[in-house]
Amino acid sequence: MAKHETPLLDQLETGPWPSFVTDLKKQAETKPEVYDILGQLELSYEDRITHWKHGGIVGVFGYGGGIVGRYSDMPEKFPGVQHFHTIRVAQPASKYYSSDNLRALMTLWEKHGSGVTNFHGSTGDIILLGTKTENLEPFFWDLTHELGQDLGGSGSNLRTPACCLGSSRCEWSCYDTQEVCYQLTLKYQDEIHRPAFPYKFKFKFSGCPNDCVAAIARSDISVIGTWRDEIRIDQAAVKEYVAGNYPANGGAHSGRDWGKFDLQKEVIDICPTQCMWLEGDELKIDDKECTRCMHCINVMPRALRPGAEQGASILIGAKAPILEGAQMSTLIIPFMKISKDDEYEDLIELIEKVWDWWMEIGKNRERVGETMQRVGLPTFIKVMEIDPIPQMIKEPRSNPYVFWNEEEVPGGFARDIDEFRARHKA
Amino acid sequence: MAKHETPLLDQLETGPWPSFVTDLKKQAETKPEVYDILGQLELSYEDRITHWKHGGIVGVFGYGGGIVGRYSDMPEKFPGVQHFHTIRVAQPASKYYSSDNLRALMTLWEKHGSGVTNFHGSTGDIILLGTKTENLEPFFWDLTHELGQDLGGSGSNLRTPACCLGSSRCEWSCYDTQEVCYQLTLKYQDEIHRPAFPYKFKFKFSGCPNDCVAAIARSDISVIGTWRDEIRIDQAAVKEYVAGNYPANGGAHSGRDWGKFDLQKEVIDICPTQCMWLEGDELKIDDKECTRCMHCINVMPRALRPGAEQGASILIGAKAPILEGAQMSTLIIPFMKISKDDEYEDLIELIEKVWDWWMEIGKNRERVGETMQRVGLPTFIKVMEIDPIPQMIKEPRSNPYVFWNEEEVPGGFARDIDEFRARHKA
Amino acid sequence: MGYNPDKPMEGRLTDLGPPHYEQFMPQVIKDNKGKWLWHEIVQPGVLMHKSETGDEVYTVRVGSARLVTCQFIREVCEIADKHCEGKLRFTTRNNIEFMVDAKDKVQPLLDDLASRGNRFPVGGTGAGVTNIVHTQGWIHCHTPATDASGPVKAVMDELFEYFTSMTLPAQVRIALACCLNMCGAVHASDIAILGIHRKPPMIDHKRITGVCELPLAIASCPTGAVKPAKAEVDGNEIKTVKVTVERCMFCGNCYTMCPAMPLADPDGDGIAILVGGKISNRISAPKFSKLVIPFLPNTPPRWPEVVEAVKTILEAYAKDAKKYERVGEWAERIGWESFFEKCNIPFTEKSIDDYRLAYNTWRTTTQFKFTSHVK
Amino acid sequence: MGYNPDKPMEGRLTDLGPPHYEQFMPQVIKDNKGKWLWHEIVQPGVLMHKSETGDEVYTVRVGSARLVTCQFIREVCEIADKHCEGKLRFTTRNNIEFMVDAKDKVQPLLDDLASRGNRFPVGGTGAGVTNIVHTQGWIHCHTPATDASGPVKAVMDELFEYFTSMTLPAQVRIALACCLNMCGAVHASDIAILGIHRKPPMIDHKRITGVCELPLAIASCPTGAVKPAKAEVDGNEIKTVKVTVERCMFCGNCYTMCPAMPLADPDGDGIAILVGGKISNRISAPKFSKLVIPFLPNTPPRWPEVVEAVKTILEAYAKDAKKYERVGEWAERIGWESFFEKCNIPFTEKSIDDYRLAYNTWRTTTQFKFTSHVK
Ligand code: SRM
Ligand code: SRM
Ligand code: SRM
Ligand code: SRM
Ligand code: SF4
Ligand code: SF4
Ligand code: SF4
Ligand code: SF4
Ligand code: SF4
Ligand code: SF4
Ligand code: SF4
Ligand code: SF4
Repeated sequence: MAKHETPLLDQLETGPWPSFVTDLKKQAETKPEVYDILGQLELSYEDRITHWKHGGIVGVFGYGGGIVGRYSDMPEKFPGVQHFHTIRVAQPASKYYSSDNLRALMTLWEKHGSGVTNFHGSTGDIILLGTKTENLEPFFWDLTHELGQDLGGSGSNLRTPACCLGSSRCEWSCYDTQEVCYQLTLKYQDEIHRPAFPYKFKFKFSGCPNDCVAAIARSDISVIGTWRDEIRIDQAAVKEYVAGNYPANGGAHSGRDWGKFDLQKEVIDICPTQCMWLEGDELKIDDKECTRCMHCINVMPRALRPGAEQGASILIGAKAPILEGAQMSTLIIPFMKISKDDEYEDLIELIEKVWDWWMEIGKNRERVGETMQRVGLPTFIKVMEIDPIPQMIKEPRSNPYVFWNEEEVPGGFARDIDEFRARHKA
Repeated sequence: MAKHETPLLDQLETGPWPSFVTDLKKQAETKPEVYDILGQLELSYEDRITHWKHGGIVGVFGYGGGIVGRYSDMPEKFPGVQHFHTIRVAQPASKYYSSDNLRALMTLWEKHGSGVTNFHGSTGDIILLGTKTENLEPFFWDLTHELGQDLGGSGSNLRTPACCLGSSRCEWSCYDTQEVCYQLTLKYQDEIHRPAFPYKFKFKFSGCPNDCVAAIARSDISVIGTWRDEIRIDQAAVKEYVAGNYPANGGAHSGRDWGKFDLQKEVIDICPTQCMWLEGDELKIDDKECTRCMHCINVMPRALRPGAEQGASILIGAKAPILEGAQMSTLIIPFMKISKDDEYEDLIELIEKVWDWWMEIGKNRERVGETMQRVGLPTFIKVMEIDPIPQMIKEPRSNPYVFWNEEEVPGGFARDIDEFRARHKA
Repeated sequence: MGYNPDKPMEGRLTDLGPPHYEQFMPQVIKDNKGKWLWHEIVQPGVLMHKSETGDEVYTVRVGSARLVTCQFIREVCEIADKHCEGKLRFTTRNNIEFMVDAKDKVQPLLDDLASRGNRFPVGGTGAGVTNIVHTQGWIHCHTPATDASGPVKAVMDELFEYFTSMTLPAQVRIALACCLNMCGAVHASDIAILGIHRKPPMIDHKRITGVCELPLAIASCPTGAVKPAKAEVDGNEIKTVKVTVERCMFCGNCYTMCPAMPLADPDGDGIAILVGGKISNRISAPKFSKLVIPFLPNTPPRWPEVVEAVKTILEAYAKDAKKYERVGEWAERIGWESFFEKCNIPFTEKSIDDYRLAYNTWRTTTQFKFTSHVK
Repeated sequence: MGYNPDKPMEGRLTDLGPPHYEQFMPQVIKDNKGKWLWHEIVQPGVLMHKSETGDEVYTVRVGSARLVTCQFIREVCEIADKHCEGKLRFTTRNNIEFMVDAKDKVQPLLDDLASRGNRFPVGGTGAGVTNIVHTQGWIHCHTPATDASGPVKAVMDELFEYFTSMTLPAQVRIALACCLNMCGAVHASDIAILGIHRKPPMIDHKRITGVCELPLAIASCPTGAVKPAKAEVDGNEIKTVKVTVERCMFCGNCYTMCPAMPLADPDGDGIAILVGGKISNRISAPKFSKLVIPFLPNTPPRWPEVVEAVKTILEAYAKDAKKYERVGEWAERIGWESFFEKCNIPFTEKSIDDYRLAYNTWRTTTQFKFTSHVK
């Protein structure tokens, strides 16, 4: 494989942001198929169109996911990328790595693949971009035997779960996102590797309502930390903020002169529930009214902390727009303890109930959120055996179209028209 | 027709609110069929069900509307209401009356009908409740010849237009609601009386965004007054309000001690666009930001008035829930002059364009708002030849599903697959 | 003269439209139209409008049952003749307005009204409860699921103090419709009383052939529950329809199109309560009413359950809302979970939307309040 | 050893899952997990977290192209070995984080990073623009309507100052997805760059028989535009499909199901810009992004129209929004009509929803602002 001219791509080598072109060129020096990647990409830049074909089904024995097949539509011109499958390798929780581990993985990938990767894919996997069909099994062997690592998900199965860094480095995490993510990933290896679902399914775990792993927008089950008691206040620290001794919002706005910190304007007035006030110089919160939006805590991390009775809200059904339009996850369980002590019993019970039902009635390529929409939220919670509560909705229905069940109506549905006509002449 | 026992209804004769039962009983003394009304209603109170049959088609020659047929399903028991059709008489604009006129109408109704009425029906007509088929023509003759009055609408036609009292007694009216209501009612007599539409169609006219005739919720074309220049401020009067010399909101809250009037809290802080502030003791408004919600004006009628460049917003498509769910009207024309000087030219042009289109493509029993939903707002404004503007929507679409037209796309839609394949191997 | 049935078209007058409004306006109104400067509610039920000419008009607003009679209207005329140069008007909510052009004419008018028992209650202005807009019910309509005038009387008797005072945080508009057709603005009222059916239509096979166009009946059903069918009537097979009851949401549209499909029933029918709608564009945009109590039984003549429910909601609102805050604005500010708690209304799955645009009402945020609903 | 193709199942290991995270955590993280008390961004790109044990961890966040190579990761490892006991992490937005357990270790690390040219820019914290989450584009996917890494590089070059500073009213999350599948959170980003197709699929009748299940292709279309059809191939009539182009909204779902229905096209494809989405529950609930620019052409290698559009929106926002206000919160506060005006974006009917829940986006109030759009 020879170098191709890449005048268009070369223009992406300038500028302050790291250049993937420079990087690829350097990698090409030791992995010449990367010249073909660059060459084909250059052709796409000229033609303004992709040169990849629809992927066929490729994979490793016994797995139905983890590999995405890919072939060039210009194989003669770019033989190095004739096959160009990606491998999804499951990432460790919160994406911490040791250099030893990464280096070993890179060595494997240079051996079996193109040497090009994504750190990370949008779902969270390590994406190894580009290898031939015949390399898949050898790579998988080495990955499992040498590194003790495994593939992630793809296809109609559970996708590799992901989490924010949680309590590993964040003061706000209301449960250990890493541990539950890890444990459930292990528990559901079968569901990750062997497609048995109507469509893909995703878990994501965020430690608090800031939702740093974007769970509410991208996961069929979104577990988002929260608390049910009072925000913990350090009044002395509040005073330091007011005095201007601590930077607002942990310094997140320090690049611009926004004037002196104003507790009233920046916190109390913006609180969406208006549940805060000053009593003298004491900050008060009516926690019953608080919806735990995190704003005040974000602004004053040294003075305020989430309450101590911690857990998570469980929301279900997020997805991208294909087909019926995008959905955010919907609040189904306002508060659940997420604890290793009971091996995540409640969460697991819920997950499996959702799966059992969805596997039974979900249509092909129907995300669980769409199934929920199709049957209606009342039916969904009924089959989940969850009591209806107003927390599940923004507002009550505004149409009057209630489906009553026959048992709810005295006398049932069956009536005798003749008897009716006896009292009501037609 | 004899008196019936009405023990249930009799219980509605007590209490401070005027009793329709007492009233009906009194009327029955001179119009004995009213005993049958009371009797049948009593039976409904016992049976908890209506005793009226589905109305047949009855009317006066040449009209397809104005009469609603009605028959008792207990005609033997209540012969006085065997036929019990209602007549809808078009009300004068804003429902002003002289006692002469009302008395003449009552005399007619006692002559030809039951003597029972509604002042008014929900659409705005005078509703004359209960007469026989054979009385319809004689009544209509007398109504037109003696009183010079006419029926209102019913069926799939234009319904009797209605308006708030407008400038006749309200300081906020931005156009003469009565006059346009009257003129259009006259202009469209044919559309009111001879059903030619897919379904009913309603106009309502409110003089300002307070919308005292509930146009936005109940009319296919809602004409709601507004202005496009600055709110007129009398700073001296503002000071009087601040001093507590004028009652807030025209005294509407005077039954409870809400404390001293607080301009900041009660007006400036509640203004939905936050476009007001105090400069010293001068009240300032950034009118570009004002959305003319009326709140500040409502609170300080002696200090603030709508601007002087007045007109109306035109909103289209309101309706009750049957079938697809209720709709409020949608803002289509943000600002239109409504003036007798040009004989309401622009408004009439719009109305007729809507009708022409809806009569052509509206389905049977499909309100124009539903037709708009079915074809989509972009298509609706296109056929109306109205430029799209962001004022028509609350927010831009969040799905990416845009229907592009072939002309908009360079090269059009037709492509040659073989040519494509030459560049993209399958 | 009069109508001659033998020559019905002779001398016929049509399309006259309504009389011109101006002839009915009191002189002070005529003189000052377009010139009004400001107004003030001088006492509950009494408005004063001031013109730039210096003129004033005093309006006395009087509650009315709406379902009235000729003799009642005559009494109204008599009052108008006595005090108001024989002029009067009705409001868009069926109240009567008597107008006088000077302050000293107000008290005599009020005294006269007061002398007539409960027939002419003065009120309905400002931050109170004005007349309930309503519909026909059992007095005239064929599709009602409840009565109109009866429940209205019962509710207004109970809320009477709010009609004659202005003690609420804002105006509270109550409406009643006796079926889902919602003849009125029940779909956009602070508190709405709505007649609902809960049994699917019966099919009167004996009658259907004569009175229904089957395709129209079938097409009428928004959920597609009405299907073509066959039945035997007097030994002959006829074409008719059947209803898939699981898909029926009791809207009554099929009955509107086909008299042989009645659905009213003493036990099936009753009342749902919706709240939080509004019309005005003041502060917040117009809002739909939302269903909070799915069913209360029909209990004539005074519907105590309905009266109680309306009153409880009204009073919870009166106690908790801020000045100028409408019922719906209040519920949104405190959150609907708090609304249910504060009004002591049990939450049921019936309040969760499952119709066309339902997804928009699902809660897609972690923001919520811990009410007693959360175990 | 290694894989033996003759005995593929012998000694096979499966379902190992990911390695346990703990072995990869720096010592200070391991020691203080669950004990962190507060944090501070000490300078753009550098966070300090304080533990109740008194420990501190300093995190240096570094931008990355995401599309990287083995040799790049080796360089990252080298840095981690030198400064961070050989540990590091990646963020949920593809930045790299190097952590040290003492303040005095920060500057040497920063100096080292700075010495490596543009490979390791420090930033991405607080009220700035962090890394653009994105997808494959022309580097790997078969359905893209644009490239991913190229436009991202072009935009980040232009917005670089916002990556290394914290001068915006709030964080601004930019995302790119190369087709409507939206692999990422484009549907909920402050500014979203979205590849879109605008030509309906071609039908490759020659290929369709072998590669497609026709019923699946037909069922795949959300608007029902794909219909069964017949065609002649090499003189034989075959079963195939056709597309009703008026109903096609170019979603590409049919192509996902059937490789014989390609829709990409150099002139048809391009980029739409959506704005105002968010994920966090802070102050306001999560929001979807909204389409404000329906189409910009694909202009490799630097997509100047797209870069310009993103920058213009960002700067209009930076100038006008209040502290803590996200892009979508700002647009809602000022009103979308003002958004279009302030960003100088022409409004087109393409921004008006006409899909399933469209009615909810119509403006059903008289509240609006008089912008230049109102003639
Ligand atoms: C690699 C990745 C993009 C990336 O560059 O990071 C990706 C790539 C593809 N996605 Fe995705 N998706 C990727 C994360 C996502 C996400 C984000 C997430 O998981 O958090 C989403 C949005 C969230 C969601 O699931 O709704 C996403 C929503 C889709 C969809 C639309 C699904 C929907 O219900 O709306 C499709 C279409 C499909 O499945 O047919 C899709 C389909 C695809 C396919 C398989 C293309 C196809 O039509 O079959 C792409 C293969 C590209 C290739 O050649 O490698 N991808 N996809 C991401 C997976 C990497 C990883 O495992 O870490
Ligand atoms: C008399 C009146 C109620 C009243 O007590 O005041 C009334 C009575 C009837 N309405 Fe109505 N509607 C009346 C105002 C309304 C209004 C209010 C308005 O016009 O402002 C509405 C809601 C606004 C709207 O148009 O959407 C209204 C929405 C309906 C509907 C549902 C229409 C829809 O599109 O959702 C129906 C059903 C139908 O047309 O089949 C309906 C049907 C009916 C019928 C004709 C019953 C039927 O199924 O055919 C009722 C005849 C009752 C009778 O026996 O007299 N009526 N109807 C009102 C007309 C009096 C008048 O002319 O002044
Ligand atoms: C007489 C009447 C118009 C008519 O043509 O008949 C009328 C008259 C006035 N309205 Fe109204 N409104 C009338 C029905 C309405 C309606 C329609 C309805 O209720 O069906 C509305 C919309 C209701 C809604 O939003 O749900 C209405 C919403 C308002 C508002 C907005 C109040 C709010 O807080 O949202 C104002 C402003 C105010 O009260 O400060 C208002 C203000 C006024 C003023 C002060 C206007 C003026 O300067 O004269 C009038 C006296 C108000 C009062 O009584 O307190 N008027 N007003 C109607 C009296 C009905 C009745 O008998 O009670
Ligand atoms: C490292 C990371 C988590 C991880 O597991 O990798 C993270 C880390 C932190 N986030 Fe985050 N967030 C991270 C992605 C996110 C995301 C997800 C995303 O962007 O895809 C969100 C939701 C975005 C959205 O709403 O659209 C997110 C919304 C927040 C918020 C809410 C900000 C807001 O104004 O809405 C905060 C609170 C704050 O910044 O004050 C927050 C706060 C924080 C804090 C301060 C938490 C803490 O106490 O340590 C961390 C440093 C913030 C900073 O860099 O300014 N983090 N954060 C992610 C860094 C991404 C990056 O490389 O730039
Ligand atoms: S989601 Fe919350 S707990 Fe997790 S990293 Fe973000 S701020 Fe911390
Ligand atoms: S978390 Fe949000 S809702 Fe709760 S007190 Fe703080 S700002 Fe208010
Ligand atoms: S709508 Fe406006 S103009 Fe008409 S009566 Fe009401 S407040 Fe006056
Ligand atoms: S009319 Fe409404 S938006 Fe305008 S200034 Fe007054 S309160 Fe504000
Ligand atoms: S609401 Fe229903 S029952 Fe009542 S009058 Fe209207 S159509 Fe008849
Ligand atoms: S009542 Fe409504 S839902 Fe039920 S069958 Fe009739 S039309 Fe259909
Ligand atoms: S967004 Fe579309 S084109 Fe881009 S990677 Fe995902 S599926 Fe492929
Ligand atoms: S691109 Fe989408 S809308 Fe068009 S035919 Fe294919 S599936 Fe249907």
